[in-house]
Amino acid sequence: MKKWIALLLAVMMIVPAFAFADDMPVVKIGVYEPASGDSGAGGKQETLGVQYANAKTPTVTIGGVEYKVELVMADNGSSTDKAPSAAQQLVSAGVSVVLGSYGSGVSIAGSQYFKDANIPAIGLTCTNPQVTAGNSHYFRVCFLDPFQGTVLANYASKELGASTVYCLGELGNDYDQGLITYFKQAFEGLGGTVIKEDFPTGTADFTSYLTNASMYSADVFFCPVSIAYSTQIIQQAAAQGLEIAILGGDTLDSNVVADADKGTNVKVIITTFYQEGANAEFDEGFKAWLNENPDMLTNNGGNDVISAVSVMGYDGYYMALAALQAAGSIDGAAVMAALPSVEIDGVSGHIKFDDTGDAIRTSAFVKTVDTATGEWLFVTEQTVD
Amino acid sequence: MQYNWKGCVPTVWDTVFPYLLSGISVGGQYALIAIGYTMVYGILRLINFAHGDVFMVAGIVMVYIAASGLPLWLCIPLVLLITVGIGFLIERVAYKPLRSAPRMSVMISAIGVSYTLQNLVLYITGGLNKQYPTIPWISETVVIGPAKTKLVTVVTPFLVILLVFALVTLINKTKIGMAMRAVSKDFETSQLMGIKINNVISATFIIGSFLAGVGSVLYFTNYPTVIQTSGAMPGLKAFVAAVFGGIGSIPGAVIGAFIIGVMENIIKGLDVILFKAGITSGPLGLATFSDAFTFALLIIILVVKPTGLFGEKVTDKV
Amino acid sequence: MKTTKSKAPMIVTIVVIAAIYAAVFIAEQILPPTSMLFTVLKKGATYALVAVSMNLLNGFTGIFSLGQAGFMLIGAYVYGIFTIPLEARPQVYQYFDGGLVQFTVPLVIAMIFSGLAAAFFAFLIGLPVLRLKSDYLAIATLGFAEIIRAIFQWNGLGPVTNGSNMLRSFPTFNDFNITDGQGNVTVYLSTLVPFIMSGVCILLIVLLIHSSYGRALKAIRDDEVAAEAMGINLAHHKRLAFCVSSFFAGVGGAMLAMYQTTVQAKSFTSAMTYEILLIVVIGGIGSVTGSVLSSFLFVACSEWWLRFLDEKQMIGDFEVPLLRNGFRLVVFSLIIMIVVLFFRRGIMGDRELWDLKFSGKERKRRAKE
Amino acid sequence: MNGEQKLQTPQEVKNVLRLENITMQFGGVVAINNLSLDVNQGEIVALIGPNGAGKTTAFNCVTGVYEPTNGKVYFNGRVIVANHPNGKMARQYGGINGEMYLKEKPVVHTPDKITGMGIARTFQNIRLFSSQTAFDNVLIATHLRRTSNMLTATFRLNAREEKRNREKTTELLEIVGLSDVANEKATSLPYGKQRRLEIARALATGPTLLLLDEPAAGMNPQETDELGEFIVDIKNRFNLTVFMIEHHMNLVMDISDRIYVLDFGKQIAEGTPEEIQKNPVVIAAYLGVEDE
Repeated sequence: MKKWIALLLAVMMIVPAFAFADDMPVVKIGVYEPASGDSGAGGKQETLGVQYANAKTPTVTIGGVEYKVELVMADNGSSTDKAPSAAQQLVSAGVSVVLGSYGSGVSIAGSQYFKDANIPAIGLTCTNPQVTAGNSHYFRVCFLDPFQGTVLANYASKELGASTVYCLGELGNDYDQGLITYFKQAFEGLGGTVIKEDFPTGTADFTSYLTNASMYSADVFFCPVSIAYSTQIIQQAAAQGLEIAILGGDTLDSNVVADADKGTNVKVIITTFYQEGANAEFDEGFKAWLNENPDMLTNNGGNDVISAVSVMGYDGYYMALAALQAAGSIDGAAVMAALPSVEIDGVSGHIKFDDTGDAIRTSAFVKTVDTATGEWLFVTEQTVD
Repeated sequence: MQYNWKGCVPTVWDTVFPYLLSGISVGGQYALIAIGYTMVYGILRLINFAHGDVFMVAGIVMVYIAASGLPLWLCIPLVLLITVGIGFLIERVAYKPLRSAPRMSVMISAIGVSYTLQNLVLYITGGLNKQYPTIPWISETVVIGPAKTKLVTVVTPFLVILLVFALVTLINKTKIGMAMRAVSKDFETSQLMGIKINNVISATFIIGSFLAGVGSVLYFTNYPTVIQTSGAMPGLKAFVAAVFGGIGSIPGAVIGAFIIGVMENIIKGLDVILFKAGITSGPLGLATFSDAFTFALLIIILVVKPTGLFGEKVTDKV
Repeated sequence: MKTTKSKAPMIVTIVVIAAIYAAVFIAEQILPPTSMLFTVLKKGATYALVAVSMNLLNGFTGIFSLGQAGFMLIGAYVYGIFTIPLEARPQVYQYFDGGLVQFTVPLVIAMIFSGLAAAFFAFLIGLPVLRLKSDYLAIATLGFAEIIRAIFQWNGLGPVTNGSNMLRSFPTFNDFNITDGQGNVTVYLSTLVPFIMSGVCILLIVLLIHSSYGRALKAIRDDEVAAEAMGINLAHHKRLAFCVSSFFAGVGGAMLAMYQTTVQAKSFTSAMTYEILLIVVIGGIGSVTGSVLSSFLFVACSEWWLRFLDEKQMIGDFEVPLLRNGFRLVVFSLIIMIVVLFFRRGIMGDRELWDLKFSGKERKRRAKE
Repeated sequence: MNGEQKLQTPQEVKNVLRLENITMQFGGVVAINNLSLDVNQGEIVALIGPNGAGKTTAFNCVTGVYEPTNGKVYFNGRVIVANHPNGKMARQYGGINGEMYLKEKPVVHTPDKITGMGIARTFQNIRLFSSQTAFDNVLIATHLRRTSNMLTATFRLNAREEKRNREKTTELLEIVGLSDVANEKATSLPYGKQRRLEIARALATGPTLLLLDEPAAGMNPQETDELGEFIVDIKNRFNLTVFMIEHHMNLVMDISDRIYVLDFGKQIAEGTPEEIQKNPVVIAAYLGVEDE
């Protein structure tokens, strides 16, 4: 009996999975996003944008043939050790191009797999420069951390009048550490003082870090951490009566964070890619789509507030379609060759890649939470000279 | 590097106090978990790796029950009841069949249960953080001396002392308590003396889970996000606390937990404290080691005094 | 070995193993390199080594250690630190001015360094903790792994470990493929090489287990007091087993780094140790063959065969209920609990491939016993 | 070492094992109280006494399992165990003539070191390596006298030594009459054979002094007689000195040269079997009460 089971398992290992063919030829786009873990909420919202775009434009004509676009999802679990198998899963599914991921660390961790398989990847909201630097296969539609860090530093210094900033990042998180480093460079360049501390993964008790910030007499509390931690920090800051503003990066742009801040006295300010209202047609369509699909609404945190990451997912999808059309083929290598010259007018603005494969972006939106309603309010559009 | 410090805090006490407060609060919550560890270890000689996850499950259950619209005064007893049920069930399903197996097997089973609970919660929640409901009164903000905090911070130590007092009375005065003491002294002999071992063990798990449930209400009111891994760290730290205090000893576990909680928060603020005291001239990044410190303490204790602060020495017979 | 007088089982074993290696080589040449099969085989080979090294401690010496992830972390980092090409260092160590280590060593040497570094740390931590009794030892080693993780992430060590940021750009399994001038692969070796690495290490462990030292370790497992009375120095032999096990865990860590293509301390959590422990349990505590088999099974199930449980599945128009993200892990943990509770001996118990009787006659004789 | 001893004439008395003022306290319980005794070259010495008299504890103090509270153990004239309490307890254990052992360093050896010096033992409650065959149980004990290190052993550079050890094991199993069950699991053997296997295992460590802890426990009279012959036989064959704990009085009276009697941790008598049989104290404390 045991032997037969063993034999069966052995056979399963060798026989590759069967694929079911449809009438229309299929082009596969990989969605490499976290659906669980610390960045699960953000990953799901980013995926929503891609799914909405896919619902709107389910087919694409490549080289005169109409293809059905199939999204292949792989959950990288917000963790660099689960990332390789998720990446490999996409590669073996035979995707032509990959979108993602939310979180720079997992993007870097999956990068080599796409490279080895000659598949291009389009980063949607991974802002760490390491994602694209030195790679010819990784592109990105959002701005970068050196830019974002500078914007935040300028804002903290000029608008908030801060001279001392307390920075808190997660230990072992490339995104947090990178953005804080760039912020520090820029802020110290402006003559300010930066104190940086790290917390270990899995921390829930931030009270002492908040105490530290006030002990250091900081003017701003900068914590560009994942949604899971930022909601904790905001709620504990509210309980402790933190009087200084909490400053965050693009990861904090989520209705989950806004909800956490609702009804408190904590001022939360962030930089992000998109502000609701900038493109009415998209906003309406997206909201309607969310409200039609209860599952999707749950993935968006239970309401239909638009997160910037969804917009980036939406734009990324059209970027991928444009690249497929330009390549005239579903072969990964061809798409990769076509990508550098592709340009689109996305919801988040005109997208065009520079030499390293990064979108040329000159401005970021600054938003704050209306603590009475729990909504994001537009503050300003910040550029760097 | 020179730092430009604005403002000044007058005394060392004012500097240290907020950390002490955080520490005592979290220490009290660790204590409630640590009691479960120490009691189970005392009787079964088993590190119940799943105990931290029972604590986490109590949090998740609360989230879902509160979301169903039940009034809060009903939610809390219901959560405690379900938590107790889960603890009882775990013992019956995963530990009881292994009573005569080697200790390593039971410990592996405990790790298996922990893995199962975490994955189950991952599946149910979809891997996303869940917002813990706000419990009125204890969630209110109060001002104590130089610090501002939630009322739960203040309530916790008192509640812990009250519960420990009740528990010690239970163990010393009731029949089941006597049976527990007997079983923890000598498993086999008490079995021969007609003590219903299974009932005693179940009672132990029920008490442990009940306290973990109470601990979870307090803990998640303070740190209101629950995810499948939420129980792992508090669980491990509570275990360290139990070892620190001398495993098998309830007062030991409680004192150990308070010490661990306070030390951990002092480490987080050590950079500040050292600076304010004029010992260092800038941050050293010691906060990085707030978790590692707990484990270093564990290793030191195990090596220097394996029986902990209040543990009894056991000699093996050859 | 000596108990079965005939050499036949040994020969069969060698033939079976040789056949597996040949099959891996051939499969790699003919199947598409993107197949999930190869991912499973690479990760399986890595985990097999780590599981066997853990089995050497938990199964053969009776030391219940949970520090495996910590030693793998050390191995992975040492490998990364010594093999990242110089030209890639400014990029990788961008926040630390290109890092402190400004030389590389050949890959095999780096792997040996990985093992030695892990063994060295094992020696240090072994001095105090190996005196502890089973469950205390388990928790102390678990704590040690957590401490190691914090140290490697500490910014103060950034010039060496890159702090919180990951190490990458070092040689990976795919670099073992032989390419022609244009960069096209002519001979695929990216799966065979990890098999060979892991195979050689496991062979060494098996040789150790079947030597006089291995017998001494098993004696310690069976009865510490008697072993000591028979002149076996407990401290010395336990430390030896701990260091050897950690050495191979370190090498396994280096292989994991090659498999993952990046290294980050954050991912070497206690969950990883638990996973390996469960592999050992499923395979059978005290069986090298079992650990190897269950590594491949475990990896294949978690990465490949059970993946479908995480997605919606339609049979005709019927949507299979319950299937969504995370269901795979639930099924997985239930399987593990069933093994732990009802099949405590695991797949192999304490038997090895060469203990299995291949002829029906002998099997009948055994059944009678 | 063996060759040297063979040269000695039988008349010459050479001390092999000496216990000097050994006291062992567990918490408040005094398991052995100021025990002194001698075992000489070539003798079979028995230690007897009612259950709980502290006999096994004495063995454990000699073999390094326990650290005695006070006292010294000499082996071939060399101190192998020594311990003296400090502080308040020191006054209680004042030494031979009341003077204190001042500033004397305690001597502590782990059991394996003591086995290495040439003292081997068996256990009251048999402690064989349960997962191993009878053959491996004995083979493991040859590990002590190895010249190989871990690396040479792993790479099989010690083949000659390995072969020698296997031959020695085969020979020992033959001597104890277990050749036919060499490949059986040790714990599946009948009780009497397990006892013999334990002795074979102890012999494989190459001892000059053999400590037997109730070797005849659980045996019937016939088996016990055979065991007695067997003990004398191996004693002569390996030129051993034997120190044993035993309850079977026939066996003790048959083969012992001298006997020590312990009661409640105290030595109450010492002498040849004839002397002990006549000793009124012993009869009162032991033989009279517990007739076996």
